[in-house]
Amino acid sequence: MSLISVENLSLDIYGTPILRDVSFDIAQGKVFGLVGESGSGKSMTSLALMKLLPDGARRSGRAVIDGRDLFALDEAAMCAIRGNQIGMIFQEPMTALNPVQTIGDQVAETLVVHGVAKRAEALAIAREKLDRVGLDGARFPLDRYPHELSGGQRQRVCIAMAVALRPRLLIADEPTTALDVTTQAQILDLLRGLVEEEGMSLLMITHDLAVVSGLADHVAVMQEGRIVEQGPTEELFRTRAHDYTQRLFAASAHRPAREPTVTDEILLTVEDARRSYALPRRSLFGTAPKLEAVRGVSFTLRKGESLGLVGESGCGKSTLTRAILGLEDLQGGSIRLFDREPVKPGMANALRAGLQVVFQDPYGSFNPRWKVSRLVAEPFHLMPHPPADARDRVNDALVEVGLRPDDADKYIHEFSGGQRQRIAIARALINRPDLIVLDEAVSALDVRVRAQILDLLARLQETHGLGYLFISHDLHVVRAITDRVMVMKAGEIVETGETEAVFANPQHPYTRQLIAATPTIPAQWQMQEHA
Amino acid sequence: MLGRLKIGLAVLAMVATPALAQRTDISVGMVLEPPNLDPTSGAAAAIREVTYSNIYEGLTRFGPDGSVNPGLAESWDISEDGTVYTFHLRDGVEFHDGTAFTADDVVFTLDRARDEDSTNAQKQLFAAIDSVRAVDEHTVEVTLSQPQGAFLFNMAWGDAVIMSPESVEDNATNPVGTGAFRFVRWVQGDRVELERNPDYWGEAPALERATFRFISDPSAAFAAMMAGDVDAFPNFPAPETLEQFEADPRFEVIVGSTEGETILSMNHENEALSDIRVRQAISHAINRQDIIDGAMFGYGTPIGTHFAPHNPDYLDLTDNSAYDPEAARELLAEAGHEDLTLRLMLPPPTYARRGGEIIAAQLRDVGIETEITNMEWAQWLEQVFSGADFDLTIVSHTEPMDIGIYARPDYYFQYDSAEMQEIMEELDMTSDPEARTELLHEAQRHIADDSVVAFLFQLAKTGVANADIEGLWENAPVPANDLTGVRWTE
Amino acid sequence: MLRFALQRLTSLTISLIVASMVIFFVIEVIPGDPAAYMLGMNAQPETVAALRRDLGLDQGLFVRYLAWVGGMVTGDFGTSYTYRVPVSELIMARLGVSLPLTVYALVLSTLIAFPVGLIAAARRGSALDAGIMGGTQLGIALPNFWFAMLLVLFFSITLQWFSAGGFPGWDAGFWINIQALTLPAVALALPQASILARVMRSAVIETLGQDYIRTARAKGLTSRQTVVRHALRNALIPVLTIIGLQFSFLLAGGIIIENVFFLPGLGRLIFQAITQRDLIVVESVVMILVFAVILVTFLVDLTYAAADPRLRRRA
Amino acid sequence: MKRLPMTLVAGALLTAVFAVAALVSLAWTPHAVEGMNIATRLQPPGADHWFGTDHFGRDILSMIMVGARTSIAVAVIAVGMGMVLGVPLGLLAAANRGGLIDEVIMRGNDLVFAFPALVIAILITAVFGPSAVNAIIAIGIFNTPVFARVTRGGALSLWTLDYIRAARVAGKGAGRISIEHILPNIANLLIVQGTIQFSLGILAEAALSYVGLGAQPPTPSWGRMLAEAQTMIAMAPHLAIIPGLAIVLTVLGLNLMGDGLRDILDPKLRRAR
Repeated sequence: MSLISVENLSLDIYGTPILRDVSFDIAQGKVFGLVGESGSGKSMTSLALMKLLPDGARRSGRAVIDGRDLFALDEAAMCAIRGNQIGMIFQEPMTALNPVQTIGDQVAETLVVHGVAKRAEALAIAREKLDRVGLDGARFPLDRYPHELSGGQRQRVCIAMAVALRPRLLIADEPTTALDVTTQAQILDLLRGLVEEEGMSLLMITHDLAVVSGLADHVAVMQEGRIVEQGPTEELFRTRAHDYTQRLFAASAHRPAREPTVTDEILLTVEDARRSYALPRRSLFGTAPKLEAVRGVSFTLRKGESLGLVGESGCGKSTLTRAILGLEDLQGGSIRLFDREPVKPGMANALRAGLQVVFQDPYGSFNPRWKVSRLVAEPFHLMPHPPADARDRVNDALVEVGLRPDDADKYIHEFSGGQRQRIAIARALINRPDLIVLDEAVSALDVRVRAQILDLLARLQETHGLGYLFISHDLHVVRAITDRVMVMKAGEIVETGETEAVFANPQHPYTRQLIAATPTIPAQWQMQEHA
Repeated sequence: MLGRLKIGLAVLAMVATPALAQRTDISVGMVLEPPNLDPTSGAAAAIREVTYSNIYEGLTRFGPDGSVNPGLAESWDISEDGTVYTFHLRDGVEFHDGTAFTADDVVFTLDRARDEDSTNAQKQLFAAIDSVRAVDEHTVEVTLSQPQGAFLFNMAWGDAVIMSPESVEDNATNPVGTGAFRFVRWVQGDRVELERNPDYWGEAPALERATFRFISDPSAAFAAMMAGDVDAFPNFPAPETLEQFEADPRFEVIVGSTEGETILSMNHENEALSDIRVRQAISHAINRQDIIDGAMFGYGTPIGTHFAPHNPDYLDLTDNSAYDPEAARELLAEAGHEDLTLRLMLPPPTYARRGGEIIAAQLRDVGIETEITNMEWAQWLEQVFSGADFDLTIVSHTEPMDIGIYARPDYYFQYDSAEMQEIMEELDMTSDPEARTELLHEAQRHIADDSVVAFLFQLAKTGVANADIEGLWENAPVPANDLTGVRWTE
Repeated sequence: MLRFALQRLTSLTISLIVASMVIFFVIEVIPGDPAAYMLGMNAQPETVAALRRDLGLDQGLFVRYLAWVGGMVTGDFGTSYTYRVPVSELIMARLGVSLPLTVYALVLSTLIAFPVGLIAAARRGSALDAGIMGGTQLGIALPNFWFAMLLVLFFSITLQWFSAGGFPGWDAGFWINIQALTLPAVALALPQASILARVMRSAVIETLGQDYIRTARAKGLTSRQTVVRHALRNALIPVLTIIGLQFSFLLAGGIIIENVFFLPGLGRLIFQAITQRDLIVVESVVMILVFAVILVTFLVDLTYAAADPRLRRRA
Repeated sequence: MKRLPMTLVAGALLTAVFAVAALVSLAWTPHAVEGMNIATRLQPPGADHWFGTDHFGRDILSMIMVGARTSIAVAVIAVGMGMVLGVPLGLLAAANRGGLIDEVIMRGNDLVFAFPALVIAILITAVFGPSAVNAIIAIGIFNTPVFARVTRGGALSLWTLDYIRAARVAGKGAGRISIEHILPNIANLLIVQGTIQFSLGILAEAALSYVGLGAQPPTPSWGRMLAEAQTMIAMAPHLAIIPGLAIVLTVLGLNLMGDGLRDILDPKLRRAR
C-alpha cells in the first residue's frame, strides 16, 4: 500500500516553471529512486514535499499521506510532520550540521522539539541512534563537534538526526554524491539496513543510475521538471521505454572508441617524489607532526599514452598533481619532463609550454572578465613572442573542440558547463603541448555531457599524439579512457598496471575494495541494450 | 511605552534638581582648567582665577577697581628715597594647614621668586628687589636697588602671593594659603572645589562652598548656564549668546573692562612691514567697529594706542588710524606694495579667530592677501612669540600697564625705537604723578604715530551670572574670581 | 586553546612595543615647549630653562623613551608636566568616566541593535525591513557631535530633563552619574547601533542561508526556533568583531562628545594635554588606548574560540 | 529583471545634488563666499539669502556649495590615497599568503587599526599644523589598512580558483596574475568599499573641521560652519541645522549608493536577497 501519493505537483519559482505534473506513489517500506540530471527538478520535488521551498515558489497539486494533503497543512502542522513523519538528509554533509553545536545536541534536538523527550532523555536516545548509524560511543562521544568528524561520519550524524523519531518516510537528496566510493557504499548499506529494520520508506534522489539500481524498488526518471518514465527498477532498467532514459543509460555506460598509439618516447618521469606538510603542533614544545602527503611516488608516462591516477580524497593525488604542474616544490625525488628538465616552480617557460592542464570546476576555471579569445590565448604567455596568427590559432582550437570561431568574442558566463570544459581543453591545446593533465576534468559534468567530452578527449589524443595524465576518483571514467592505471592510497601508489588487467584482476586489497564499492548496474540488466 | 519613558526621565531629572533654600554654594564656570594651582610657577590665568584672593593672598591685593589695598600687610612705610619698604604684617594669620604666618614666610616667598632656579613666570616683578629681611615676627623690610613706583602694585599680583616653606612643594596640587577658602579637591579635567576657611583672619565669606567648573567648549558653556549647571561664568566665552541671557530674567549679564589691549601685531623684520606706509595702510584698512561687532558681538572698546581706556591717563587716538580703505590703497601704492601677501597666525581665542577672518576680508579689500594659520597656544608661543616667525598675528595683551613692551627691541614684533626706549626709561625714574601722565601720553602718541601695530580694541570682560548672585567683580584688573564678597540674595 | 592564547599574546606584545616607539617618537616631534607654554608670554628664558630642568626635559630623547617604557612596565607612566601628578592617577580618574560611558553606550547600542537587526533579518524584504534599513542609514550618516548638539538643545536647554553636561563623580551616587552620562551615551550609541543593526541583519541573513538551517527546518523546528537555536549563535561571530571595534572606537572617539558635554574623560584629557604640550600624558593616553584596542581584539579572538569550536584548535 | 535598486537611484540622486552644487560653485555662487557684511548677519532664510546668512553676514547657500567642494575633494583624495597604498599592499599580502611579507603587512594593518583615528588626526595636525592637506593625510592613513584588508580578503578567495592555477601553469608570475586576474575581479569589491570609505571620509572631514583641524578659513567647510554656529543654535538654528543636514544627506546618499552598488555588483548578495 502506498504511504505517500504525490499528484500533479507543479511548481514555479518567480514565474519560472520548475516542475510540471509530477505524480508518483511511494509504497510503505519501499525505496523509491528519483533519477535525473542536474536541473531536472528532483531536489525541488523533495523540498516541495517538505514544504521548504525557497521564496517566490508557487505550487499546485497534492501530496497525500495518511489521507491528509500535506500541501493544505499550515506551517505549525507541517513543523509537527517534519522530522517526525518525514525525515530528510542532504547532499553536503560538510555544511549540513551546525558547526557550533555538539552532535549529541543536534540529534537530541529532533526529539526535544517534537516534545518526545526532555534533554537528558533525548541525549540517551541520541546515543542509541548514533550507535545505530555506526558511530560508537567510545570514539564518538556526544560532545563531539561536527568539524571533528569526516564527511562520511557527518552524513551518519545527519541520518541519525533524520531517523531519530523513526519517520515513516526518509528523503535522501544525493546523500552520497559528495563522498568517496568506499564511504558511499557504507552509507548506502546503512540506508538499506534502516529501511529494512524500521520498515520506513525511502525517497532516494540521485543522478547516479548505478546507485539506484542497487537500492531502489521503484524508479522514476526526471527530465526538465517532468517524470518521463517510472516503474519497478529492474523492469525499467531492462526496457528503457523512454528515449531519454535510453540516452541516459547509453551515456553512463559510454566508452569512447580508442585506438591508442603509445610510443616509447617518455614524456614525464616521476622518481621517488616526496612531499609533506607541517600540521599544527599538538603540544607547546613538541615538534610539529608532519602529514606525508606524497611518500615516494615513481612512474613514467609516454607520448600518446593515457595514464589514470585513482584514489579517494586525501590520498595525495592533488599534491602530486600540483608538483607535476610545477606549482609546488618537492621535498624529495624528482619530476622530469622529456626525461631531461626538472619540473619546478621556477622552470623555463619553454618547458612549461609542453605541459598543460584541464581542471575540474568549469565555473572557477575562467576569469569572468575576459573574453574567450583572451582566455584561450593565455598560454601564449609561455612563448617568447606571441604568435602573429594568435587569433587564427584560437579559432582553430575552438573549432577543434567543437565550438565556433565567433564564440571567441563571448564571455564565459554565456557558456554551459560542458562548453566551458571544451574551452578549457582548447586553452590546454593552444600551445600544442605534449602532455595534458586532466585533473578530475569530467567529474562535475552530467553523464551525457561527460560522454561527449570523453569522446573529444579520445579524438584529440589520436590526432595530436597527446599524453594524458587522467586524475579521477571515478573508476568508470578511468576505465573508459586510460591505457594504464595507478591506484593511490595514503601517499603511495599501491598498484599499477594495464587498465583492463587491473580492473579485471585487482592485486592489491585496496584496489579490490575500491572496485567492489563502486556501484554498478547489474550486467545482465544491461544486456538488453544490445538486444 | 513612550509615556512611561517620559515619566522615568522626569524622575531622573528631579533627582538632579537641587532643593530650594538659601544657598551658600556656588558653581563658577571657567573656560580653561588651571594646569596646576601654584601661581608662582605658571603663567596660566586660570591658576589665578581659582586661587587669587580665595586661597592665596599677597602683601597687597587688588580691589575690583584695580586699586592696590592692604593684604597680608596691614600697613607699610616707604623710605624717603623710595628704596626701602617696611611691611607690617597682620597678626594671628594662619595657613590652611595650621602653620602660623610670619615674616619668615614673606622672606621665603620673595627670595624663592628671585632665585636663580625660580620658575616664576613674572620674575621681572621682583627684579628691583635687592634684599628681603625679617625685622621681627611681623615686620619685613624690603630693600630695592632703585626706586620703583609700581612696587606695591607688583606685590599685589598673583605671582607674588605668600606661601609657607612647609607646604610650597605641594602647592601645585594641594594649595595651602591664607585665604578665605580652603582647597577641598580637584577633579582633574572637571572642577576644583573650595570650602569656607573657618579660621580666616578677615570677615567670613557668605559662601560655604565654591566649585570652579572647567568648560572649554563655548556651546557647552552656553548650555551649562542655560541648564543651570553653572551659577556664574565670569568670562563667558560666547559673546554672541549674551543677548539671549540679557533677555532672560534668570540671568544677569556683567560687562566690564579688562587690561587686554587687543592688537594686530606686525613683524617689523618683515621687509614690507618695516615700511611705515604699509603699517599705516593696514591700520586704515581695518574697520574696528566691524571687528567688535562681528567677532565680539559689540563688546569691546576701540583703541588707537596700547592703553586701557578706563585708565585716567588714556588718550583716545582712534582717529589717527580711522577706517579709510581709499587712503590705505594710496599708501600701499606709494610704498609700492600693491600686491602683498602676508601670513596671519591666529591663536585660539574667539577674538583672534573671528577677528582674523574679518581682518583678512578687510585687508583683501585694499589689496593685501593673507594666509591664515590657526595655531594652538603652545605653537603660537614657540613660533610667533619666541621665534618671531610671523608677519601678522592677533593677540590680546592682558598684563596691566604693559606699554613698556614697545620699548623692548627683542619683543616679538621686533620694534626697535630709541625714542620709545628713552621715554620708558624716563618713566621708570619718574615718580611725580603729573610728569608720569605726561610721559605716558607721549608714549601712547609715539606708538600710535609710528603705527607700530594695528590697535584694535580693549577686550571686554563679559560675564553671565544667575540674577540672584551679587558681589562678583565687574572688571578684571587682574585675572581673578574673588569670591570673598559673593552672596546669594534669595 | 591555551596555545592559541599564548600565540596571540606574543604577537600582542610585539605590537605593543612597536606601538610604543611609534607613539613616543612621533609625539616628541610636535612643535611647542611645555615649559614655555606654562610660563606664558612674560617669562624669561632662564626661567623656562629652569622649568625644563625641573621637568626632566633637558634629557635626551632616547633616555626619556627608555625611562617612559621602563616605567610603564611597572605601571608608572611618569609625572604630568602641567598637572604635576602621576600620569597613571590622571588616567585612572579619567577612565572612571570614559569606561562607564563606553560601556553604557555599548550596552545601549547592543540593546537597540540586536532586536532591530533580528527583526529586519526575519522580515527581510518587507516594508518593516526597508524602514529599519533606511533608519539605520540615517543613523550612520548622523555626525555624532551634531546629534549631541541637537540632544542638548532639546533635552537640556528646552526641556531641562537632563543637565547639559558635567560629571558629578561616582561618590555622588550611582543614578545621578548614570543620568549625567545618558545624553552622551545616546549620542555615541545611536550611530553605532545603526552600524551594529546592519551587521546583525546581514549576519543573520547569511546564516539563515546556510545548509544547517535547512537541516534544522527539516527536523521540524519552526522558523523562530531555527533563528534562536541555530542562526543567532553563528551570526554572533561577525557581530562580536564589530562590538570589539566599537569598544575601542567609543573609548577614544568620545573626544568630541566629551567636549560637548564637558565630561572629564580620556578624550578631553588628551585634547587638553596636546594643547598644553603635556606630551608625556599624550603618549601615555595614546598608549593606553592602543593597549585597550589590542587587548579587546585579543579578548574578541578568545571569545570567537569560545563561540566557535572550530577555532579552538587552530593555530 | 534589470531594474536598478531604489537605494542606488535615491543615493545617486542625493549624491549628484551635492556633486553638482560643488561643481557649480567653481564658476558661480549666489553671493561671494568671502563677502562679509556684518550689518546683515544672522539673517534667517529669505528671498535674498535662501539659507540665510552667518555671523559675518556671509551667504550660507554659497558656503554650503563651496563647502561641498571641500568635503568632496578631501574625501576623494583621501580615499584615493587609501586605495593607492592599500590595494598594492593587499595584493602583495595575498600573493604572499601565509608568508612573512603577508604577516608583516597584516600585523602592520592591525597596528594602524589599533590607533584611535581621531587622536592620530589631532596629533598629525599638531605636528604639521592644521590644513586640508593634513586632514587628507590623516584620513588617508586610516583608509589604507581598510583597502589592504578588503583587497587581501577578496584576492585570497580568488587565489584558490582554478583560473589562477591555469594562469600559473601558463607561466605567469604572482605580480602579473595580481594585475591581470585578481585586480579586475575585485574591482567591484573596491568600488563598493570606496563608496563606503568616501562617505566615512566626508564624516571624518566634518569631524576634523569641527574641531578646527580641517580646511582653514576663509575656505568654507561644513564641519567648521557647524562649530562656528553651535553657540548660536538657540537664536539662529538654521546656522547649525543647514550644514548638519548637508553632511547627513551627502553621507546618506553615498551610503545608499554603496548599498545599491553592492546589490548589483555582488552576485553573491544578489542571490541571497
